[in-house]
Amino acid sequence: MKPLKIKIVSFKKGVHPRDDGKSLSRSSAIRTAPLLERYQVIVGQNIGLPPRVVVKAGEEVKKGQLLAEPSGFVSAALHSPTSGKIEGIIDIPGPMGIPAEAISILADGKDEWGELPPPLDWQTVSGETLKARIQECGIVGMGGAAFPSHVKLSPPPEKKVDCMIINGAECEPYLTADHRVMLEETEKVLLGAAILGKAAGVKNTVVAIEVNKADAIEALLARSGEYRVGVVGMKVQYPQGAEKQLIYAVTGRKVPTGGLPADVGCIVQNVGTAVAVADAVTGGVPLIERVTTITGEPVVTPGNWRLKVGTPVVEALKLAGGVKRDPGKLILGGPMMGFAQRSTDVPVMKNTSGILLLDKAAISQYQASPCIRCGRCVDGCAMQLLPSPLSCMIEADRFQDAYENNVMDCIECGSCSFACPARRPIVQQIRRAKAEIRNSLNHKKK
Amino acid sequence: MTQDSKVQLMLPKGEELLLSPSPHIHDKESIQSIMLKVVLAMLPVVAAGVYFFGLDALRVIGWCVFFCVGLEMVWCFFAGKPVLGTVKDGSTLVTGILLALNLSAATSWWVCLLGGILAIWLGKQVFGGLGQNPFNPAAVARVGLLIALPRELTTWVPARGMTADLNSYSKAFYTTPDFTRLQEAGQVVDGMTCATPLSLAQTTTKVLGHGEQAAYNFAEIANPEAYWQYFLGNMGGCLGETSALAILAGGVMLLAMKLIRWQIPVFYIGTVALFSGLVNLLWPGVTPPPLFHLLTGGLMLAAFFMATDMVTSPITPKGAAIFAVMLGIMTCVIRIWGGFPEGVSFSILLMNALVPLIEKIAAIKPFGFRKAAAVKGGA
Amino acid sequence: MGSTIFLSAVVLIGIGLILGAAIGVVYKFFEVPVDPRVELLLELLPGVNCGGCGRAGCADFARALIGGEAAPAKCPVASQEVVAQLAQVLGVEIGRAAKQVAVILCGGDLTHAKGQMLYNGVDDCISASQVAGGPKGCRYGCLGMGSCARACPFEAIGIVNGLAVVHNEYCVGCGKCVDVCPRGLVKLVPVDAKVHIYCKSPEKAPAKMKVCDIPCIGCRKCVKAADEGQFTVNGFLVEVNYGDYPRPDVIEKAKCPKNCLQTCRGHEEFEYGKSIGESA
Amino acid sequence: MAQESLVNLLELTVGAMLVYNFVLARFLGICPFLGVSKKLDTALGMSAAVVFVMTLASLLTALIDVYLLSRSFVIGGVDIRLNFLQTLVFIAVIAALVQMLEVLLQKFSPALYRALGIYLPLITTNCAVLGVATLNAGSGRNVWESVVFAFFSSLGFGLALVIFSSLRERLELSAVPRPFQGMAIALITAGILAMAFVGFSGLC
Repeated sequence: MKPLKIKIVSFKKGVHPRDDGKSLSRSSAIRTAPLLERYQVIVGQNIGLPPRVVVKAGEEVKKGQLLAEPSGFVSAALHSPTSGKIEGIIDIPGPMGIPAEAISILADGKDEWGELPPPLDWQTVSGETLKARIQECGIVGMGGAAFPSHVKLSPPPEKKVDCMIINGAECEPYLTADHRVMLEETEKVLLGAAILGKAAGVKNTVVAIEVNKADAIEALLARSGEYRVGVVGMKVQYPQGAEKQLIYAVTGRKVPTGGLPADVGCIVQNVGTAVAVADAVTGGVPLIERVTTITGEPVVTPGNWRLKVGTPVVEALKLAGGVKRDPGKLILGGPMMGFAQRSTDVPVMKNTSGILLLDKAAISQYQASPCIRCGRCVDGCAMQLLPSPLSCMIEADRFQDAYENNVMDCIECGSCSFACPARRPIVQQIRRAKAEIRNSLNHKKK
Repeated sequence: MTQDSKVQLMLPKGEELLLSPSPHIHDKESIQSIMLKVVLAMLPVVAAGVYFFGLDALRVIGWCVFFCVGLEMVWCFFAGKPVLGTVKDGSTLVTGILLALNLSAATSWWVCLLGGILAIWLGKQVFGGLGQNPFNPAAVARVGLLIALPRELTTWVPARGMTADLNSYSKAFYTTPDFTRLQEAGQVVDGMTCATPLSLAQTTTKVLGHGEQAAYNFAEIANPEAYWQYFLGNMGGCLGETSALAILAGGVMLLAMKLIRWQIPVFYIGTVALFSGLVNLLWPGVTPPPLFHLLTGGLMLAAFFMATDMVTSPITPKGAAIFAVMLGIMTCVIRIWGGFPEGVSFSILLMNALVPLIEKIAAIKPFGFRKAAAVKGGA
Repeated sequence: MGSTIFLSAVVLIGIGLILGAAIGVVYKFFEVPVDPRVELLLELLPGVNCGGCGRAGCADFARALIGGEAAPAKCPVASQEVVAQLAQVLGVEIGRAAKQVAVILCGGDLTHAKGQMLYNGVDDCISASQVAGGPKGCRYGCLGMGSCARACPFEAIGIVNGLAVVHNEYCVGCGKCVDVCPRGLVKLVPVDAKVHIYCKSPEKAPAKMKVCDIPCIGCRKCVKAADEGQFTVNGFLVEVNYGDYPRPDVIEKAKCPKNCLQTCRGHEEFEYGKSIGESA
Repeated sequence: MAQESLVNLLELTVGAMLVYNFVLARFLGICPFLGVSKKLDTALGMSAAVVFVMTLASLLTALIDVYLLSRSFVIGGVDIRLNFLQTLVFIAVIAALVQMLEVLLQKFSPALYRALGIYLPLITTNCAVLGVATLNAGSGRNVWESVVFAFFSSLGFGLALVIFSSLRERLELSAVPRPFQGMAIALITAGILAMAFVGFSGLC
């Protein structure tokens, strides 16, 4: 690989998984999944208020037709992934292990588009129009958090935002969806980036990519001039793509404790979101499908697929040829921050960046042993906390001490648990402490 | 799960999936692998000990490892823990070898047993085992033995190079009876003892005071030729601490494998050099030059293997630096002015006790931490 | 000799007078008045510092009592006599409800709960519930990781076959376990209420049967067997009305088809596998 | 001469603080050392209280000792010394002092007062305070030497207390086997700490 001619930046600390599993699906081009019989669209996909369902059982819908409308500002619309009939609104296994309300759609096989909003000329219309369109098309952060995009684009007026960062780091091992998107849909990424920049009214828009995606960087660099979008390379280090770390790497600004990116004048959007925005603005297409990596050692043919929102995971796995051997774990998202699933009936959501299966051997049950204070977690913590002492405090139920040691700042990236030679479930303990502290804070307020 | 009979695919079964929190992948490094790597890094030191002190060194190491592992198993048996459970991680092996490296090659087996009890039981297991002990087990054993059995612990045997040819440099180290005269008289010598450079330096200051005469005497044991011998390991002392060369080799291995923080050896050795150099510069009769301090005694061993013990040193780089600097000062103070010729193990114990305080003082600031923000959040 | 004694006496008396005067002066100008009742109350209180009263330990509770911010009966540990004594010191009414004990309203142990998954992580209920809803199939049931048992200052809760069980003889009803249960299964009930419905899942009966052998399926047999108002029906779930609780004989009469209507003793034995209810 | 006084001063300071540390070498004042060392904050408060009480008490007792008890009174041709009253008088002085301190603390720092709890009155019977007075009286130090000695002795006490409490805070988080929990492990830790302090022996 020839050296890249761009600046390479990074945050401090973090970990670097040696075998990142990306080679499984890195070179497989995006394929579009064939139409299925049935889709189950979970209603509460976004962070914030779940949208209000506007269809009834038995109703016929067209592809792209509104299924649920935003119920507030921090809420995103849902659209039908295909044309067909609403079977009903049912409880299905949700991604968090608890049943979730979903709209079940029986496809009619025609996959007919309904009426779509007209294309916009993004260069002439106002930022407000663009934001309205983004909300209308139900676009959320597709990197994992599923935060409604238009909310991010509308920071409080007193906070001056001057930088839009398009997150193409894809620092999670195994995942290659963003990589393929940048490579194959370079133009849409750049166009989406430019539109997002315009919508937020910022001058600087950059796409930030880890340097292990050299081909994507080159592809973007070749076209970036036309859209006045910068490209920044980043060191391969986890969690390079975490919002605060990304902003620090690119701009050198530190998001303050408990603050938002807007506090330092930045907005971060995912590459997938940029593509969705480009589609929404230039074609009026709502967010009904996304590129997802189906991967893992047990998968027969790992690859990147364009899946409709609402595709059950089991159907997605069929696309990838099933599994070679019984996997030990099913994960939605990446291996560092994704969620283990209890059922293969969970549907793909707007933020499902990956469907990952891990071998039984790779995830063999491990027993945590006492901390030997080796300091690997301290060296790995991107938030510069002290994970090991924190985990010891939490183990002794000392939540007040943990609170005083800034446990609430943890971004749960998993670097500490990854690096821990004693295999301590530090992240899980921290999550518990956060829950307990929030409980007691709520109690106090009452 | 798959009603679709047309597709003959193997799909995961829901009930067999494991639920566990993220992250779902882990680094390969485990406690066991870390401990084995530390043992690997100790091999040059062990080899040097065996080379300079013969099979006696191997005997002492054998006893120490045997007792440490055995005592750990006995404790686990009575504590109702799996007997082999904690031995498997290899930390006991490390403690055993480290304890042996801190003893003279002339140590008898029962001293090793006592040392093992001090290290494994008193130093480690009463606190809850690996990772819970605030004090370095090997240092606890060394200090405990030194206080309880001062004679056994300070009976040094001469290293290989010292017996081979009695050059002017090594003559200075033999205590009575004079070896050469005995041999000339045709007597058979059972064993021989010798002094360590540090104890010689202390005797010098005790007898001669801090005057010019002392400075002159220091030159006898602190000159380039002597330094070279010290560096190789040709001096009396604990079987693991004599050869700076071997320890450096092991230390480089440790650093290369990222098992220790570089701050501790660098700041420790640096502080000792600076402090003793300053004292030597101001009052030449008080203490030998800094290079003497670096190459003699347990300083090198402590800098790379004892003070760097993960469990008992600060967890942050900044804390490690403070720890090492204070350790250096304390070592020098005890060496130069104290009643013991060697201050390394004492200062390690003292600094181990200070680790929680250091960690409080040298706490790192979280990313983006602002005092005002924290106060607001804490309301 | 006589002069020695005399001199000593003079010196000692002099020093004593000076010190006494100094103490007097300091007390005169700097003393902070303390209610003597605090000490009295502290002596009466159990001193376990369990926090069951909602205060940070017994001393804090004593101050709250003096300040009139708490009633003596708020101390869940103190016996009736002690509470009476406390009230006497304070000169207030006792104001105590009947003694309460905790009960954990779930019967889904490892034998009866279905759809269990392998779980690898921290042994703690909140932690386990954060990982895909916990290892058991039922998302309302006891996780069996023992957070309540650890929270109990009196070791009155045990984990039996993956299910938390309260030992009534040790339980003082301090309620510490109530808050820690992420599923809200722990309820403080009058000590005389012996019959409980060991299920708290509001789901529909078929959904419950999928994940558990012994759920309350809302068949209302118990409602019919008991007096009016002793049970309340809440959707698909029947609950005991602890204001007017049924007698233990209701179990015989009702013949609960799922054995989730049990006395606490019977429940415990059932969980231990002594099959007291299975004959029904 | 200057050299000698310097050595003397070192002995008074370093010696009192480290070499002959009240807790770890003389084993005096063990009660508050074990009792108030659970938390660093209270340990700091206790140290401050002990420094204050010990310095003040030794000033008073040294004054009384030098100018009253160790003096010879000649009454009616009989030489009388009141040395035998030392213990009695010292205890009275210390007790009175602590009483006053208690009231003042309650007035000006109620939080510290509550944290110290029973241990504040216990300073009265703290052998360290009486010990420093008796040691001073026994060694024939003059008043200012006594005060310096007491000040550094109490600093040494505070140092040991602070180190020990930070260690105990860490021990709280570790999985000490049940038979060793609480006081047992505290005493073991104190023992190892005392072993470490042996290293200072011979410093002056």
